[in-house]
Amino acid sequence: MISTWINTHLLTFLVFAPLVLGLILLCLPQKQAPMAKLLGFLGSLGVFVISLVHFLRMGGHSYVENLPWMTLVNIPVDYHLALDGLNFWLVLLTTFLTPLTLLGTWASLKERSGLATALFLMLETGMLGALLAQDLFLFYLFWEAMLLPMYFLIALWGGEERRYASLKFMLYTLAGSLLWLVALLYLAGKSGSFAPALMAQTALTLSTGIQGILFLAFALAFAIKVPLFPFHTWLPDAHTEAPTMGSVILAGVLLKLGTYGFLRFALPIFPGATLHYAKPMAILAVIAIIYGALVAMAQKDIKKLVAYSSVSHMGFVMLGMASLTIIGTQGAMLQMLNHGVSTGALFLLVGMLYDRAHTRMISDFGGIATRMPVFTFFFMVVTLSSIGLPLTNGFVGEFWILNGTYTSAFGWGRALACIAALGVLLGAVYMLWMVKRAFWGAANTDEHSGTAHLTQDLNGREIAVMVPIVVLIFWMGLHPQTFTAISERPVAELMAPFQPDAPAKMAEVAR
Amino acid sequence: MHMTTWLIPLLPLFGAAIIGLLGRKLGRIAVSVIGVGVVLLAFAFTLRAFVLAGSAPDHRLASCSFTWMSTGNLSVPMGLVFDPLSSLMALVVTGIGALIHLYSVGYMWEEEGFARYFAYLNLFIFFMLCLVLGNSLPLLFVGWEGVGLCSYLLIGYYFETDYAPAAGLKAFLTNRVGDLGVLIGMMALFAHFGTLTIAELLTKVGHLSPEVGFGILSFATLMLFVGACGKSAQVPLYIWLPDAMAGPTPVSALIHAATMVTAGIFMVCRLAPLFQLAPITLSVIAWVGGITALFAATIGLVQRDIKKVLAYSTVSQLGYMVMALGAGGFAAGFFHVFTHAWFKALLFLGAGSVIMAMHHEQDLFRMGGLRAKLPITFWTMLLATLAIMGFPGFSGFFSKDEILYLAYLRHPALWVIGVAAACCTSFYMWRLMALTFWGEPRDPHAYEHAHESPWTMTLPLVILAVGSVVVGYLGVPEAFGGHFAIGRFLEPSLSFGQLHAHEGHHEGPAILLACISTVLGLGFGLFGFLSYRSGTALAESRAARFPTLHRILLNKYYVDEGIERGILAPVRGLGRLLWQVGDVIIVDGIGVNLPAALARLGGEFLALFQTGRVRNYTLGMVLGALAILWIFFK
Amino acid sequence: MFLIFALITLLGAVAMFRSRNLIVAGLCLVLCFLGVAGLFLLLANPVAAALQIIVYSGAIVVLVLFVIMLLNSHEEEPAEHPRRIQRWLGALAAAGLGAGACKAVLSSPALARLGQEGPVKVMDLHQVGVSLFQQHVVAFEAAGLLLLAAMVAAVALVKKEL
Amino acid sequence: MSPALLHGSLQGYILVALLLFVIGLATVLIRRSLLIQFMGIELMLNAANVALLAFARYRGGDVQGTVFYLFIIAVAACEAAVGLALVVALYRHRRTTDSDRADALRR
Amino acid sequence: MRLTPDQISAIMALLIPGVAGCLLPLAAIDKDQNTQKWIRAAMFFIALFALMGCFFYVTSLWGKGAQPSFGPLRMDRLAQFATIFILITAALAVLQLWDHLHQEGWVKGEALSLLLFSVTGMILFCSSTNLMLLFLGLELLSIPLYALTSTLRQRHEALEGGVKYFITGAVASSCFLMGTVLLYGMTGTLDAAAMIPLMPKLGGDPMVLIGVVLLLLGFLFKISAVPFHQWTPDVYESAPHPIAGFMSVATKGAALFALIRIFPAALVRQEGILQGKVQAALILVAALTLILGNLTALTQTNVKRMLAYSSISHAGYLLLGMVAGTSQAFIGMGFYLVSYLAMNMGAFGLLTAFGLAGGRTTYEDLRGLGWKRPELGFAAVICMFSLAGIPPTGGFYGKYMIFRELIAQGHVGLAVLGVLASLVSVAYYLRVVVALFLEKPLPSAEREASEHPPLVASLASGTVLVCGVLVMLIGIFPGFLSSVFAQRAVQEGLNLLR
Repeated sequence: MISTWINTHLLTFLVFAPLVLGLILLCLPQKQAPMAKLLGFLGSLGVFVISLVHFLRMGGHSYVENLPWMTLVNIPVDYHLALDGLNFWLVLLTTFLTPLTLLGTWASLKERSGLATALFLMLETGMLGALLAQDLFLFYLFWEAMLLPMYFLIALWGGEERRYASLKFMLYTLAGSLLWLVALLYLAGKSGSFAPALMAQTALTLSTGIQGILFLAFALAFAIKVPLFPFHTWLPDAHTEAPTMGSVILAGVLLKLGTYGFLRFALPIFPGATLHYAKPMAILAVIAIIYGALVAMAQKDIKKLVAYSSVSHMGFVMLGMASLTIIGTQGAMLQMLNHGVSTGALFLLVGMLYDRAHTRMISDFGGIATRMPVFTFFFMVVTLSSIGLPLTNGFVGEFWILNGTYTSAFGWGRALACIAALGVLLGAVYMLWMVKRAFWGAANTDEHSGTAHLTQDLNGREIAVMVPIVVLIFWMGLHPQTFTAISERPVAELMAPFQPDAPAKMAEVAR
Repeated sequence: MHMTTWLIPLLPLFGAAIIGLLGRKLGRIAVSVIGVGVVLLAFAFTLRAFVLAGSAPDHRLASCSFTWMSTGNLSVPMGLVFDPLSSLMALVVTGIGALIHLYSVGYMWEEEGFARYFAYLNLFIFFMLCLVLGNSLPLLFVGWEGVGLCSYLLIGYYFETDYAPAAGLKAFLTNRVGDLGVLIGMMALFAHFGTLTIAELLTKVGHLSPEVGFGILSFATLMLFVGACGKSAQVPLYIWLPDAMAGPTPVSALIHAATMVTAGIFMVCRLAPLFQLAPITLSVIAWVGGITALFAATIGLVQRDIKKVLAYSTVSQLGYMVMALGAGGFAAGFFHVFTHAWFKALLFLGAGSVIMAMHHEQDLFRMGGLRAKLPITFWTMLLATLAIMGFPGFSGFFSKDEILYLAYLRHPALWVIGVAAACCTSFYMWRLMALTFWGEPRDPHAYEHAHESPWTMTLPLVILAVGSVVVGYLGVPEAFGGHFAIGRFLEPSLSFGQLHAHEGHHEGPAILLACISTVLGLGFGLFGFLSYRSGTALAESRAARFPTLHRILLNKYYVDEGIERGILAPVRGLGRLLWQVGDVIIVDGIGVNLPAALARLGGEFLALFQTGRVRNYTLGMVLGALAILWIFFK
Repeated sequence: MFLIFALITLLGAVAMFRSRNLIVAGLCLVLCFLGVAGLFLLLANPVAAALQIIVYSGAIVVLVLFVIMLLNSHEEEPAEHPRRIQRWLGALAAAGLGAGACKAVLSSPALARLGQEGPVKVMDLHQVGVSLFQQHVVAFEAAGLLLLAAMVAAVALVKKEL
Repeated sequence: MSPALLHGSLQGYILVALLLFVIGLATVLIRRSLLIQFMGIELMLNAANVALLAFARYRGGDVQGTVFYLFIIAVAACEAAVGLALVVALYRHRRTTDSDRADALRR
Repeated sequence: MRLTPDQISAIMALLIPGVAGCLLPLAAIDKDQNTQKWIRAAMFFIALFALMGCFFYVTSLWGKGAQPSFGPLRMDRLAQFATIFILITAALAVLQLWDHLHQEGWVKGEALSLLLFSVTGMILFCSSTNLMLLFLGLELLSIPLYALTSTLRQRHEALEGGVKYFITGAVASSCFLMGTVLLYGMTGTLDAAAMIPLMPKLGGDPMVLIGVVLLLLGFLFKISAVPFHQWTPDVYESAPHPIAGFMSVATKGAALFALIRIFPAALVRQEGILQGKVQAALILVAALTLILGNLTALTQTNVKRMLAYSSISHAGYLLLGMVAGTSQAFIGMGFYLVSYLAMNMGAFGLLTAFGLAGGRTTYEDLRGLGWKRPELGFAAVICMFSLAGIPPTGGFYGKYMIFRELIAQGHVGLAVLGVLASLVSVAYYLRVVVALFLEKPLPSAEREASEHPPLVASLASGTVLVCGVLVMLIGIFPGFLSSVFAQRAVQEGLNLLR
């Protein structure tokens, strides 16, 4: 009976199963933390398996759940969830990363780990809900709901500066989303609905100036989440202070919600404004790429370095999208997954290192490779994927994005693509420079150094976490179509209005 | 058939995976067998494919398995292509690769990370084959970056040291600068032609009307050439190659002499029809090559480390090849790649043999008199030296003279540069030989224990030596009455059926030029040999006579320092600046914390009105009422 | 007559406002209330006038004076700080309000219209009673409750045992 | 000023009422003694009374006015009771009736 | 004089708490209330019983759809909604008061009586358009509150707060009265509903304007809008926690419900000039309130004062609803008030539930308490997030509905100000969360806590939990509250007037 219910209400199940599980875990007594962790892991694994099995069976039809929910102030709000090409893999990424992260950080949290697990599962609910929501109000609800568990993860299990970081995280993201809410309400008031399609129709009737302002309000919220330069400064703090599981999921999924928001809502609702602002967005994205990379180079803390690398990588995603080409956007779609896998894995690895050494300062290390060869192997693979070595996932995404940008319609595409390509170089510089300082060389034998504490290489559990990631890295690098075929058509439809030869393209897509 | 062609790159990959994952459990012998075996097998399959491709009507054998990445109008197939160029190069890679694998078994036997070494080496072969055989630019790029990675890993093989990882990093990053060029070049080509498959690209170029798109072609080819500069160690991106000698010596032989560094030349040849349409690029290429050839050769004159000498020699020889390309002599350039692969690999392996005999002593000034102790090494290296200096009849002679002649056709100054570089080459090679094998042993203790290497090491030496002598006859230039067979063989690849290479019509004083250069080369060789045969004293006195020049040469023209101060330090400083000023002060300070502080300050200010005195409260109310009244009566 | 009572009222108020001594202030308040009672008489409302004298002047002010005596604080205590801003702003606001009130009263057309209306009708207690217990019985109940509440409150505030 | 104003027109009453109100308000604003402030409040209530009954008179002797007046007296009494109780209670603690000195609660 | 059943049912809602309020002092006369626990229990029981009885009575009225009236007293849906609102608040306050008064070391039955009188006054205030009744209601709700503020009169701060409240409150009441009188004089009627037809003629008259302003001042004072707010923090700080909560919720609510009834319906809606002016004034006041309330709350170290300023800022949001002035906005305000009831009573109840008595209410005092009582901490977090307006809590929907109407009416700038203000508010609400969960208690505080173990405040804890659940329920089923209750209250209640 349950299985039939799941069959018919798969999306609802996916969204709320983690929440229910999390609430159950909350009720467990404190002493039962290992039990809670196990339950959380198994439960989220179950969610992943169910999502995977169902999604693979998805075939031609897509999952939709659409019910009228309520009417607030004359405007109906629908409980409208749908799985389509744009969110398919992001949803799977979320359900995949959640159990993986729980397993990977099994031993990281000493105190109140049951509570952390519960919060983590609630976070999953928020993310899945935001990814699946088709109604903007519903999306907004989940969007904000994601904040709370993340806030607590940072604030309760964070590092030294957790208070500042968590507050900054909260206020920064809220600042964007609240202004966005105003725009949303304005548009909803005009169109009498929260359905993006209706909003898009209404937006067309508004004056160009107002469209632009509304788009900017949407863009601000999403750009902060991405985070796009110059709205990125919350990220390094949040990442650095967050516990490993928080960092992983923050990099893995949360940031994607920003770019996903652009794709899902901002672009289709405001095609005109998008065209108008594509160039500034692309410029900011390029600045983010270079800036993030340069600043990452100056970091002394490995985690902070990875955090800034996120800024750079997400800049690529933004650039691909802002190119308004199919290739670029598909590259952005893929790069979202890449970044989720690679940077998530990097944070996991840094966490494993921190668990052993209790420091993340590059200068405290040196010669890690002599102590932990297996760890070094995984770290190198992930690093290479992160710097976009061909045959790993990073390359394909960046390659598409750069090609898309190069062929984009607005004037500076070529120059921007060439400058952005510098980011590929700089990525190698900061990552490998860090690797050189931390991993190679003679082992740092100073008693207080981090290396001295690295007495154990990765254990079976940690290897089990890393293996699927490595498999994914190569799979995505070798056969990206697995991950992008489904979004090809939606992206083509999305980009159709922006193509110089829009009508002809549309016909082709239809065929 | 198609499956077996796929085995060519996959076998080494397979070997790398097995050795990499299970290496420690397998034991040295199994590792050696697998490591060498897969490459040998690959060589065998390559040979078969080579023959098959040769017999195919259009000299091409293509196999495509699946679409690698496809979106929008971008579609990149994953496929291999065997045409004369790629199959010949693949033969070199697998053939010399196999020899060097074999050699490595002996050379690395004592090393802790024996398995790791072979995993890297096999992986390298895989990537090199991808580069060579790939049917599309992205696949070429896979190999391109992949060999860079392997080079990084192998240079940093002794990762517990300080210098090796640094050298590896330098190599990787310098290469990445070049890779950037390739990436941009690919983007430009894709934007213009809508395809990245090499065959389609070249076909479309053939249909290109000369007026259209030459600008784009120049840009794209220039960018691609930046990549070639990185990989083939041309000025100014050569800096990594000498440092790369930090890796094990067989690695230097295989990667940094015979195969990987020639990838740049290979790539230009691969896209020869494109480059031919970009005259600006060609002249840039020619001059860069010439400058590199001479520049590196002069540095090579004073180096004391045996491998450094060979490294600069490699750079210089690569400069030759590039110069040939720039002169339009794609086949000639590639011919030199081919011959160079033999004798330079041999030189390195010989040097490795010497180094091993001297217990990892690399300083030339501490060697000497090893002729008797290492006979096989000595004789094979002697042959290689003759080959590299262009002694008539040896392989280097034919390929080098073809290049010099083409350079002369392009611009006489280039010829002068080339000859000067050749003279330097002769000089430092004979200096090397004299210091190593002649004279008195300058380190008696090491000399005592020196002995000839095991057969796994000497066998490759001998094979390579034979090659160094004979392969030149594959391309005897027409000036010497030959047919330039290799040029004709490569013709289908280089012209891709549309355009004719400018080679072949030899006019002017070819023989005369060859004589001049040969005589000069021999003279300088003799000079070098005589100067150092009896020891280092003469050289030291000479160095003392030109202290500034000597210092400049010894410090490699201070290029590394210049780059450090001119580029790296500013970039790092910029990073710190952006962080501390951009993030901390501007964005966080002004954008985030300032509003927060202002809000707090505003709150503090407003709280001042909360005086605690009820009269004030009433006054506030009255003033508020007045304000509202004012609004009402306004 | 109006002028006299109005002046008594206002002068009493001003005197209260100005006086240093609290008892004097209380007496001035009585004076003011008497003036108000006189005004009520002029307004043909003897009921109100009587109540004014009985309740206000009689009860409330006496209560105040009683408290003044009880607390033994006849004089206003010397100020800790001059608080000039408060005084001047207060005075300014009051002056402004007063001037505004004069202007508003004089410029109000509706008020002027109303002032010319109708004959004088003397208020009698019967009418008041009837209205109180018929139309305004809810208000009456509420007022009763209010008085009780005030009583309870006052008792709760000052009774001996907490 | 018009003579009517001086001889008891509606405007005159209202003016007196408003002035009384303002004087009461000024008392609360400017005087510090809680008792005098309290008297000021009584003045304000009385001002309302004056206005109320004046209006009632000119509304044809509206009974509502007087009824309301009764309630206002009741309210004034209640305020007197509670207010004075508060002042007394405060005085017990602080030995002061100066409102400025009761400023322990602030910011 | 005979009362019709209609009249009886109209006045019943007033009578039940009123009579109970009269009964309670009888119990309080007994000096033994300090020692005899059953007497105290009986008093609380009576109070609760009265509130419950009234609650069930009014809900039955609601259920039946009856809208009885007694002269100017109109127990229509709006009044019923407001009454239920006030009663729930009062009941929660009474429950918390039990624990709080015990924590403070003694019990005082008069407080309950005064609370009930105040409730009666509030109900009266919300259920009439007659200005005389309104004034009486205002006084009936205020005068007990003056005394309630000083309930803990062994502390001089308590009395100081009471005196301040009294002085400012009396001035505000006088102004309200003067306004009432002026409007009565100019229109000849005391019924706001009857003033409607007269307004177009009189709208621009200075006396009417002054009257309206003074009347408005009375309301704004009770709502504690800036600049009529300054009593608020002092009074809340000095009052017992539950009373502060009661004042912040019920008084504000009652004043707003009355404002909804009087202003748009009777004075504003029909008259162009006046509407514009009132709206301009409200915009000014609302903007000031938002800015001052939030910024000042940011700098507080005392949680109770922070909550006081937060309640001021919430007055700002609610006034934005008044600015929008549509029936949808009023529905939003009703909704907002209900969620505000839950979250603010939860917030104030928290102090009692955690046993913070004797003036110890700084953030320092809260440190680490969340870990000791996780369920309370959880409820506290919900309440704080709701106060901050973060979905999916009730507080978000209230803001949502108000902003939504505000934007629809073209006040986008105000809406932006509103969201920025709520952004600021997040910072100080999170401070509570931070204090509860993020920090370990100071060693000194630990020592003190171990020496004086707080009384187990089970009732107060219960109310906090209920509040937390309520906030979440409102957040999850917002449509229920808005369409079933608030909408009907506003539409059917205000339609009656039109």
